[in-house]
Amino acid sequence: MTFDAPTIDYAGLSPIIALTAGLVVIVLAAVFDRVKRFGPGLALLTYAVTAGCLIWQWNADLDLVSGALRIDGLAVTLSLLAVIAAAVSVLLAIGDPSETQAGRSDWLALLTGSLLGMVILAQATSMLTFFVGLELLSIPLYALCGTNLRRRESLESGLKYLIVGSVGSATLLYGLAMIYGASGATGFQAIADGLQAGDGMLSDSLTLVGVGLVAVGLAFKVSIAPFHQWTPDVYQGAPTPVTAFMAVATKAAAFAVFIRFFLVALGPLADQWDVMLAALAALSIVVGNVGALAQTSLKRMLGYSGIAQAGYMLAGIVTATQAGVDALVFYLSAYVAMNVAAFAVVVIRERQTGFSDDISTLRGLGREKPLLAWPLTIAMLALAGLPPTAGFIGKLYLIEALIDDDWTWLAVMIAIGTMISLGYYLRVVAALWMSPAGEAEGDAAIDTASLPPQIAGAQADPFEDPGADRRWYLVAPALIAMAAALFFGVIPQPLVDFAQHAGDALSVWVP
Amino acid sequence: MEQIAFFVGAIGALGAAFAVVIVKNPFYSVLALVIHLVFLAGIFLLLMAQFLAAALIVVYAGAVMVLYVFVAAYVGGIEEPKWDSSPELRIVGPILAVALFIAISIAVLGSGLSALGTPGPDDVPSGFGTPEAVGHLMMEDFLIAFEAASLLLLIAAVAAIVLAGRRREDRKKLPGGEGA
Amino acid sequence: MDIEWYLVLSALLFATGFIGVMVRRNPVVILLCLELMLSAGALALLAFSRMLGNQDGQVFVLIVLVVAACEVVVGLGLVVAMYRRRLPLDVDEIKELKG
Amino acid sequence: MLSSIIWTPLVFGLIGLLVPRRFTAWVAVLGAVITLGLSIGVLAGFDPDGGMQYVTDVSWIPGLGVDYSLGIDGVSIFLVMLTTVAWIPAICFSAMRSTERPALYYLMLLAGETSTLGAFLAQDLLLFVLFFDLMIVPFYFLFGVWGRDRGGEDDHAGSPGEGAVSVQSATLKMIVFTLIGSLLMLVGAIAAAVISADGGELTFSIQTIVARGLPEGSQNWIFWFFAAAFLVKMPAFPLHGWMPDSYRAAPLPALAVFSAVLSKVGAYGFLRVVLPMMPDASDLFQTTMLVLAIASIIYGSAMAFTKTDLRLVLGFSSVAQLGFITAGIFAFDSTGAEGAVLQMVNHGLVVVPAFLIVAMIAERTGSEELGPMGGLAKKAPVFAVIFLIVSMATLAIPASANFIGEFYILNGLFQVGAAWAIVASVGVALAAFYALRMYQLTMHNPLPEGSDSREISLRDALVLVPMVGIVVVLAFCPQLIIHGSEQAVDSSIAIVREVAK
Amino acid sequence: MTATWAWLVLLFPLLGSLTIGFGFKVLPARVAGLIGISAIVAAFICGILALIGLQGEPSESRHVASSLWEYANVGGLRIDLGIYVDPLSIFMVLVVTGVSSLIHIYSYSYMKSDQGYHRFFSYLNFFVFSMLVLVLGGNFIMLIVGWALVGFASYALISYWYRRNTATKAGMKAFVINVVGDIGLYIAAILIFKNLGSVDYGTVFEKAPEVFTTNEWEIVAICLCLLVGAFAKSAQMPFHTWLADAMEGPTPVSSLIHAATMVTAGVYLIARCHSLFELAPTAADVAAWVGLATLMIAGTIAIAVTDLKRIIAYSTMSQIGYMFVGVGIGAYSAGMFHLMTHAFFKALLFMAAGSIISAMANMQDIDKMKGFRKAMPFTAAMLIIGALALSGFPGTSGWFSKDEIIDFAHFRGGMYDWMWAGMLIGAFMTAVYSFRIIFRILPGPACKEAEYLEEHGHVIHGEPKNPATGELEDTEVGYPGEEHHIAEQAGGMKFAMSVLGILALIGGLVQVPGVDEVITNFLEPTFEDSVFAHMHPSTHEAWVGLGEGALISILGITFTWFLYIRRPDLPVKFRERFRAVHALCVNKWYGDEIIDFLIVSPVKAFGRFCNRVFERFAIDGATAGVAGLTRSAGAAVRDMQSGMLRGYAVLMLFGILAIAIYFLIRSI
Repeated sequence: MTFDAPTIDYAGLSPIIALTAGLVVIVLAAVFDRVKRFGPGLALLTYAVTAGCLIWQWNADLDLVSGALRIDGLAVTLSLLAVIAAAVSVLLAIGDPSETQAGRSDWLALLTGSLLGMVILAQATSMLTFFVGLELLSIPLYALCGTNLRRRESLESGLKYLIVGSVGSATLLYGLAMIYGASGATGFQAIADGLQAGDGMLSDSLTLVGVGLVAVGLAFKVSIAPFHQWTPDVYQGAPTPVTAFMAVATKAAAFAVFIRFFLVALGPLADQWDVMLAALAALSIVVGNVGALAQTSLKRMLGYSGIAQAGYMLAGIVTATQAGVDALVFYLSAYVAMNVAAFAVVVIRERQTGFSDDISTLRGLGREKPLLAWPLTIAMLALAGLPPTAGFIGKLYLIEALIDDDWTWLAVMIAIGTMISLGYYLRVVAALWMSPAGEAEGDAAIDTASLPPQIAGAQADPFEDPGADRRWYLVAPALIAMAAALFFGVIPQPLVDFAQHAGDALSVWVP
Repeated sequence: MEQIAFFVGAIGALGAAFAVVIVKNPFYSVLALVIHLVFLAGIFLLLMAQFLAAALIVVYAGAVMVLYVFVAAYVGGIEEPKWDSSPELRIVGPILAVALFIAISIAVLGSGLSALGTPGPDDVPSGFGTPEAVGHLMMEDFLIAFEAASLLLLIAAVAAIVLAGRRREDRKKLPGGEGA
Repeated sequence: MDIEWYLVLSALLFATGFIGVMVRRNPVVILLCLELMLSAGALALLAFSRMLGNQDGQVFVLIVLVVAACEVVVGLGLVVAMYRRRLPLDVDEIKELKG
Repeated sequence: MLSSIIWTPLVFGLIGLLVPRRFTAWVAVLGAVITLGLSIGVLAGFDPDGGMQYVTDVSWIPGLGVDYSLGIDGVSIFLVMLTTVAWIPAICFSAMRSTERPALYYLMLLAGETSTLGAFLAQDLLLFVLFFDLMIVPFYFLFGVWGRDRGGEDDHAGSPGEGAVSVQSATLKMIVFTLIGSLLMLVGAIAAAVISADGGELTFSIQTIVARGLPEGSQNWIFWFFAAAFLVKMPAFPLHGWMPDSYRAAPLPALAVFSAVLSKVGAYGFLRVVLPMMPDASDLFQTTMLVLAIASIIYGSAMAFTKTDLRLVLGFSSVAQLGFITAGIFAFDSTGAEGAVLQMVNHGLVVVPAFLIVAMIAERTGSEELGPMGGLAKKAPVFAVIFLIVSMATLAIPASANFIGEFYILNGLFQVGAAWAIVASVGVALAAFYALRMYQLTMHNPLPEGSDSREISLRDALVLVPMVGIVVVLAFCPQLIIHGSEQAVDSSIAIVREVAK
Repeated sequence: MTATWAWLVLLFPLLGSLTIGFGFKVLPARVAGLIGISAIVAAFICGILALIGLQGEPSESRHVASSLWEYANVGGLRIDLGIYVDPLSIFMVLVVTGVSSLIHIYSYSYMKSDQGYHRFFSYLNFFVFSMLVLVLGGNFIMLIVGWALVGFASYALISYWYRRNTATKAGMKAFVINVVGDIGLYIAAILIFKNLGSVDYGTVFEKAPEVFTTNEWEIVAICLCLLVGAFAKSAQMPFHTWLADAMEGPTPVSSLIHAATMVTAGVYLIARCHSLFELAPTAADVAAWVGLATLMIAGTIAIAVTDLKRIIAYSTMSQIGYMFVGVGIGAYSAGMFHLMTHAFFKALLFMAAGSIISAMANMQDIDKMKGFRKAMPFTAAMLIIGALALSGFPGTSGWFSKDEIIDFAHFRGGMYDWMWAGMLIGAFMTAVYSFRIIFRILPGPACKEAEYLEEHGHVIHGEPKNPATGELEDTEVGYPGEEHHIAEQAGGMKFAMSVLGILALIGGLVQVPGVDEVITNFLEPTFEDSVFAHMHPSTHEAWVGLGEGALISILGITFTWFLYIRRPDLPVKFRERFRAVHALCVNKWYGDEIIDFLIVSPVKAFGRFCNRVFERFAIDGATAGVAGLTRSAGAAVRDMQSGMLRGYAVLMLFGILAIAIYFLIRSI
C-alpha cells in the first residue's frame, strides 16, 4: 500500500491555515503571563489575516484536499461574516467578567477555535468535514457559554446548550449515516450523484428520513422552531460577548452548510424537502415573534427574535434558487450589522448597570446618552424591517426571491411575522426615547445570595464600569454596525453584490 | 455463528444501555456504559471494523470512562430523588422515543436499497477495517477532518481547563480583575 | 447477518439514549446517554460502511469517537464547575432561565 | 430637481443637528421654505398636458431591479405643493414655542417631509413602498417622544371622558396598524412586479408594470394588499382603530401635517398605483370600495359629532373626508376623480390650520375637551374668524374649493348610481353639524371660568393667515388645480374606465 | 354695460363687508356704519343702472350672461364664475338692495350701542352680497354658492349675540337645515348636469323642453330636489322649524333676512326654474300644496304664540306660503309681486316691533305689553300700517298682491279651488293675528315700560335677560348696552320706517288690475316661455277677487277687535276650552318634536351607538382581540419554555418525530 498524499492548495487553504496558526499561538500565549495582555491584539491580528486571506481568495472556486473542502463565493462571504462577528466579540469581551474569569487567552482560544470550526463548516463539502466542523464550532461555544463562572445563569446556559446541542448533533449524525447508506458516499457532490444513480433513492424512505434528521440537526444550530428552545435560555444566560458571537456567527456558518448540503448534496430532492423547510420557517416566524412579545430581558428578547429571523432566512433556502441564497446571505449580512449594534449596546449597558439587561434599564437613554441609544434604535428598526435600514432591503430581497419561486404564502408569513415583531422591537425604542429616565426595575442582576462563598460579601461587582460608554472598543463596534445598517439600507447595491457572490458559487447546482 | 455472536452482542449492548438509563446510581450507570461499549466493540468486529473496535475499547471504555468515574467520584454519586417535578415527561418521553424507533425502523426496513437485505458484499477490499486501511483513508481523503478533529481535542482540553481548572484568584479568594 | 439487524439495533440504541436524556436528571448520566446516542450513530455508520463495502464510514466513526470524547470532556468540565459553584446537579433544579 | 426637493428637508434637518440649539428651529424653517421654493420652481415649469415630467431615473439596486426613479405629473405636483406648504406652518408653529430636544424634533419633522415627498414623487413601485414605510418612522418618534399621555386622572387637557391613553401604546398601535398594511403592500408590490415581468427582466417601474399588465387572478389579491395599506393610512372605516389613540397622544404640529398630508398618500396610492395597475380588480371591487368609502363618511361623521375631544372631532372628520376622496376615486369618473384630487389638496390645507388652532385653543383654555369650553371669540375676533373660515371650509360650504371637490365627487358617484350620491350627501349634512358644533362650542357661548380669551398673537397669525389665504384663493379659483391635474387624473382612470365598460 | 353694473352690484357689498371686517380696529363705529350703508346704496344704484341698461334691450333679448372666469371645469361639467341678468334677477336685486338699504339705515341707529357694531355691519353687508350672488348667479352652482352663503350669513347673524346659548343653538339649527336644503340643490344640479350636460341657466332652460317630456320622472326628481332647497331656505313645511328660533338674532336681522329677503329665495328659485317646473307639474303642485299647508299652519301658530317677533316670523312663513302657492300654480308675477310688497310691510313690521322690544328692555312677550299708542305714536302708526298691509286691507299693497295670487288659484279652477278656499281662510287668520298684535299692545293703560318711556323720554333699563330662558345675559357683548337710549327718536329708524310705511301703503299701486301691470310687464321677458304667461283672469274677475279679499280682511279685523277689545275675556275662555288645540299651536304643531323624533334623535342615537358601542366593541374589540390572540400565543410559547431541559428534549423529539413521519408518508 502506497501513501498518496492529497494535493493541497495552500492558497485556497490559507484562511484555515492562518486561523489555525493564530489559534496555536493564542493557546501558547496562555502560558506566558507577559504575552497575555496582548491576547485581544493577537486574536484581532489573526482574524485580520484570516479576513485578508478570505478576500485574497475572493474569486477562488476550487475543491481543496480531496474534496473535503471547497472555497468559493459562498464560503468566502459567510466566513467573512463569521470573522467579523468574532472580531467584534473580541472587542466586546475586553474587560468582560467571562473573559477575565476564564483567562483571557483561554477565552480567546475557545473563540478562535469556534471560529475555525465555522470557517471549516462554511467550506465543508464532505460529511466528515461537515460534522467535525460543526462540532468544532459547537464545543468551544458550550464552554464559552459557561465562562462567566460566577453566574449561575452562565453555567446553566452552558449545560443546557451542551446537552440539547449534543442531542442535536447525535440526530444530525444519525441522519448523515442514513444518507451515507442511501447514497454510498460522503462527499456532497458524490451524495447527489449517488442518490440520483440508485433507482428510486430520491423518494426512498431511508433517504428522506435521513434528510429529515439532518434538517433537524441543522435547524437546531440555526435555532429554528421547534428546535429552538435552547436559544432564549442560552442567549440570556451566556456572557453577552459570547451571545453576540453566537447569535451572528453560528447562524452564518450553519446557514452556509445548510445551503451547501441541501442545495448541493440534497439538491436533487429539493421537491421533497421544500415544504418541510417552509413549514419550519413559518413555525419559527410565529414562535419567535410571539415568544419575544412580553420579554423583559433584552438578551432573551433578542434570542426569540433570532428564532424569528432564522425563520425568515430559512425561507431563502426553501426556494432552492440562487436568488434565495442571495437573499439569505444579504439578510444574514444585514443581520450581522443589526445584532452587533444591539449587543454592543447591551454590553455597555450591562457594565453600567451591574449586569442587568432588563429593558427597563434602557429608559431615558435617548435623552442621556444618545450615542448609545441610536445604535440600539437603528438596530431595532432594522430588525423590525423598517426603512431606511438594511433590514428592510433584506426583507424585500427575501420576499422577492420567495415570490419569484411561487412561495407567496411564505412571503405573507414574513410580513405577518414582521408586524408581530414590531410589538417588541418598538418596546425597546419606546423605552429608549419615550420613557423618562427611570428607576430600573428588578435590579437583582446578580443574586448575591448564591455567589460562591469565597467571594460573597464583596460589595460592588468588580466588573461594573460606569464609564463603559466611553470605551472606544465598546462604542466603536456599535457605531460602525449602526452606520453599516443604515448605509446598506440606503445604498444596498454593494451588499447585494456581496450576497450575489455567494449565490453565484452555486450556479452549477441551482437555477 | 455470526448470528449468535450478533445476538449476544446486541442483547448485551442493549441491556447495558437500558441499565445506563435505569440504574439510579451514576457510578453504576458509568459501569453499565463500559459494559455496553465492550459489547458494542464486539458488534463492530462483526462489521469488519477491527480498528474501530480496538479504538472503542482502548480510548473509550478505557480513557474516557475513567474520566467519568473520576468526575462521578468528585461530585459524589448522588442518587436521583424519586420525586419528579414533571412526571408526564417520564411517560411522554419514552412513548415518543419508541415511536421514533419505529419510524426509523420503518424507514430502514421499508427502504428500497437493494443491499439492505444482505450481510454486505463479500468482495470488500483487502484489509477492510484494518488500521492500515483506515489510516490511509484518514491521511489521504479525510486529512482535513482528521486535522480538525485533532484541533477539536486541543480546544476541548482548553475548555476543560477553563471550566474545571482552579484559578489563582479563587485560591486567593480575591475577586478577579483585569488581566487575571 | 443481514445489515437491517444492525440498523434496527442502532435505532433501538438511539431511542434508548434519547429516553435517557428525557428521563434522567443527573447531568453526568445524561452525558452517558448522549454517548449512547452517538454510539448508535456510529453503529449505523459502520453498518452502512459494511453494506457498501466503503470504508469512509469507518473514518467517520473514528471522528465521531473523538467528538464524543470532546463533548464528554466539556460536559464534565461544566459539571465540575457547577459543583464548585454549589449548584444542584439536577437538571430539573437548573431552570433559572425560562419564559 | 425632484431629488433636491426630496432631500433638501432632510439635509436641513441634519444641519440642524450641528448648529447651536437656538438656531435649530430656524434652520428647519429655512429648509422648509427652500423646499417650498423648489417646488414652486417645479410648478412654474410644469406643463399640465406634459404627462410625467422632470423624470429622474437612476439605477439604485440593480440586483433587485429597483430604480431610483422620480417623476411628477398633474396629480403629484399638487400633493407635493400641499406637502411643502403644509410643513411650513407646522415647523414655524413649533419654532415659535420651545421644544424639548429641538434638534431631534426638527430632524424628525423634516425627515417626515422628505419621506412624504418621496412617496409622492416615486415612480418606481418599490421606491414608493419604501417611502411609504419610511414616512411612519419619523412620525413614530414625533408622536412617541413629543406626545404625551392623555386622559389620565390628573390630565385635564386630554379629555378624560375619552379614557386614558398612553403614548407608548398609542404609537405602537399606530405603527403596527400602518405597517400591517404596508408590509402586505410590499408583498403585493413585489408580486406585481414579478408576475408582470413573467420571466422577463424584472422592473418595478410603475409605468412598465402598468404597460405589461397583470393577469386578473393575481390582480384580485394584490389589489387587497395595496388597498389594506392605503385604507389603514387614510384611515378608512373599519381600519381606523389606531387613529383615536394616536391622535390624542400626538404633538399637534406633527399631527397637523400627519393628518393633512400622510393620509393623502393612501388616496394618492389608489390613483397612482391601484387603478392603473389593477384595473380589473378595481372594477371588480368597486362596490366593496364604495361601501367602505360611504361607511367611512357616515361613520366618521357620526363619530365626529359625538366626540368631545377636539382632536378626535378633527380626526374622525378626516375619516369622513377621506371617505369622500376614496368614493370619488372609485367612481371611475373624471369628475369624481378630479374632485378627489381637489379634495385631497383642500382637506390638507384645511386640516393644518385646524390642528394648529386646536393647539392655540388648548393654550387658552388648558384643555382640548369641547364640553366645558366656549366664548373664546370674546376678545379674539381675528382668531375666531380664522377658525370660522377653517370650519366652513371643513364643512365644504359652497364657495369654498372644498365644495367644488365634494360636488364633483358627488357628481362622479351619481354616475355610478344615484343611491351612492344620496347616501354620501348625508355626510355633507353631518359635516355641517360637526364642524359648526366644533366652532360654536369653542368660540361661542359664555366664556367659562379659567379660560382666557386672548387674541391670536401676531406670530401665530403669520403662521395661520397664509394657509387660510391659500384656502380662500383656491375658493375663488379651484380651476388652478383642476386645470393642472385634469390630464393626469384622466390618464390614471383611463384604463379602469376602459375595463369598466 | 348691463353686466358691468350687475357685477358692481355684487362688488360693493363685498367690498363693504371686507372693508368693515378688516378695518374693525381702525374704523370708528359710525364710519363703519356709513360704509355699510353706502355700499348697499351703491349696489342699489348700480341695480337701477343695470335695470336701465336692461330695459334698453329689445324685449326678446332682455337677458345677459356674463362670466368672469372659468371656475371649475372637468369632464364636461363646466362651472363659470358667471352671472345671469334678466328682469327677474334685476327685480330681486332691486328688492333686496332697496329693502336692505333701509334696514341698514335702521340698524345704524338701532345697533348704536352694541359693541359688535363692526361685526354686525360686516355680516350684514356680507349677507346682502350673498343674497345678490344667489339672485344674480348665472348657473346652478353659483346659485348654490349664493344659497349657502346666505345660509352662512344667516347663521352668523342669528348667533350674532353668540354669548347666548339660545342664539347659538338657533344658529346651528338654521344652518344645518339650510345645508339639508343645499344638498337638495346639489343633487338637483347633478341631475340636471347628467341629463342636460350643463348647469348654465341659458342652456338648461333652453334644452330642458327638448330633453324631457312632461312629468318624466327625472324632471320631477330634479324639481323635487330643487324644492327641498326651496323649502329649507323659505322655511316651508317640514323645514320650517328654524325660522322662529332665528328670531334670536337682532331685530334688524329678523327684518332683513327672515322677512324681506333670504326666506324668499325659495320663491325666486321656483320662479327662476319655472321652465323646469312646468315640465313637472306634479312637482309644481307639490310646491303649491306645501305652500298652502304652511300658510295655514303658520297662521294658526301665529294666532297662538305670544312672542312678538315670533308672531311676525310665523306670519312670514305664512306669507311665503302664499308666494309658494303663487309660483307653484303659475302666477309667477303675482308671486314676485307679493314677494316685493311683503318685503315692504314685513320689514316695516319688524322694525316697529324692534322699536317696541327695545322699549320693553328686550322683553318680547305681548302679554306684558300694553298702551304703547301714546308712548310711541310713530311706531304705533307704522305698526298699524304694517298690519293693515299684511292683512290685505283694501288699498294697501298687501291687498293687491295677495289677492292676485288667491284669484289666480280660483282662475285655474279644479283642485286649485281648494287652494283658493284655503288661502281665503289663511287670509282671515292673517287679519286676526296681525290685529291681535295691534289690539294687544297699542291700546289700554300703559305698562310700566311704556309709562317710563313716556315720562323720561328714553327707554327703561331692565335686567338684561334672555327672553327665551330668562337667564341673565352678559352685557359686555350685545344688546342692550348701558347707553342704549333709542326708542323711536333715532332719525335713521324713523326714516327707514317712514319709507317702508309709505311703500307698504302705496306699493300695491304698481299693479292694479286693469289699470297698470308694471310688474307683470316688466317680468314678461323672463316668463315669456311659460304656458301661464298669458293666462290671467280678466279685470272683472280680478276685481271680484279683490273684493273678496277686502271682505275677508275687514271681517278678520272686526273679529279681532271684537275679541280683544270688546270681549277680552273670550280669548282666555277659548284657550281654556280648546286647550289641546292651543297647545298644538303654541308648540308649533310639534314640528320641532317631530323632526327631533324622526331625524335628530335617530342621528344622535346613531352617533352614540357608533361612539359607545361600535367603536368600543367592534373596532377596539377587534384590535384588542387580535392583540390578545397574539399575546396568548406568546404566553403559550413562553409556558412551553419552562426552563426544564428534559422538556426541551421532549419537544425536540416531538419535532423530529413529526418530520420523520412526514417524510415516511411522503416516501410511500
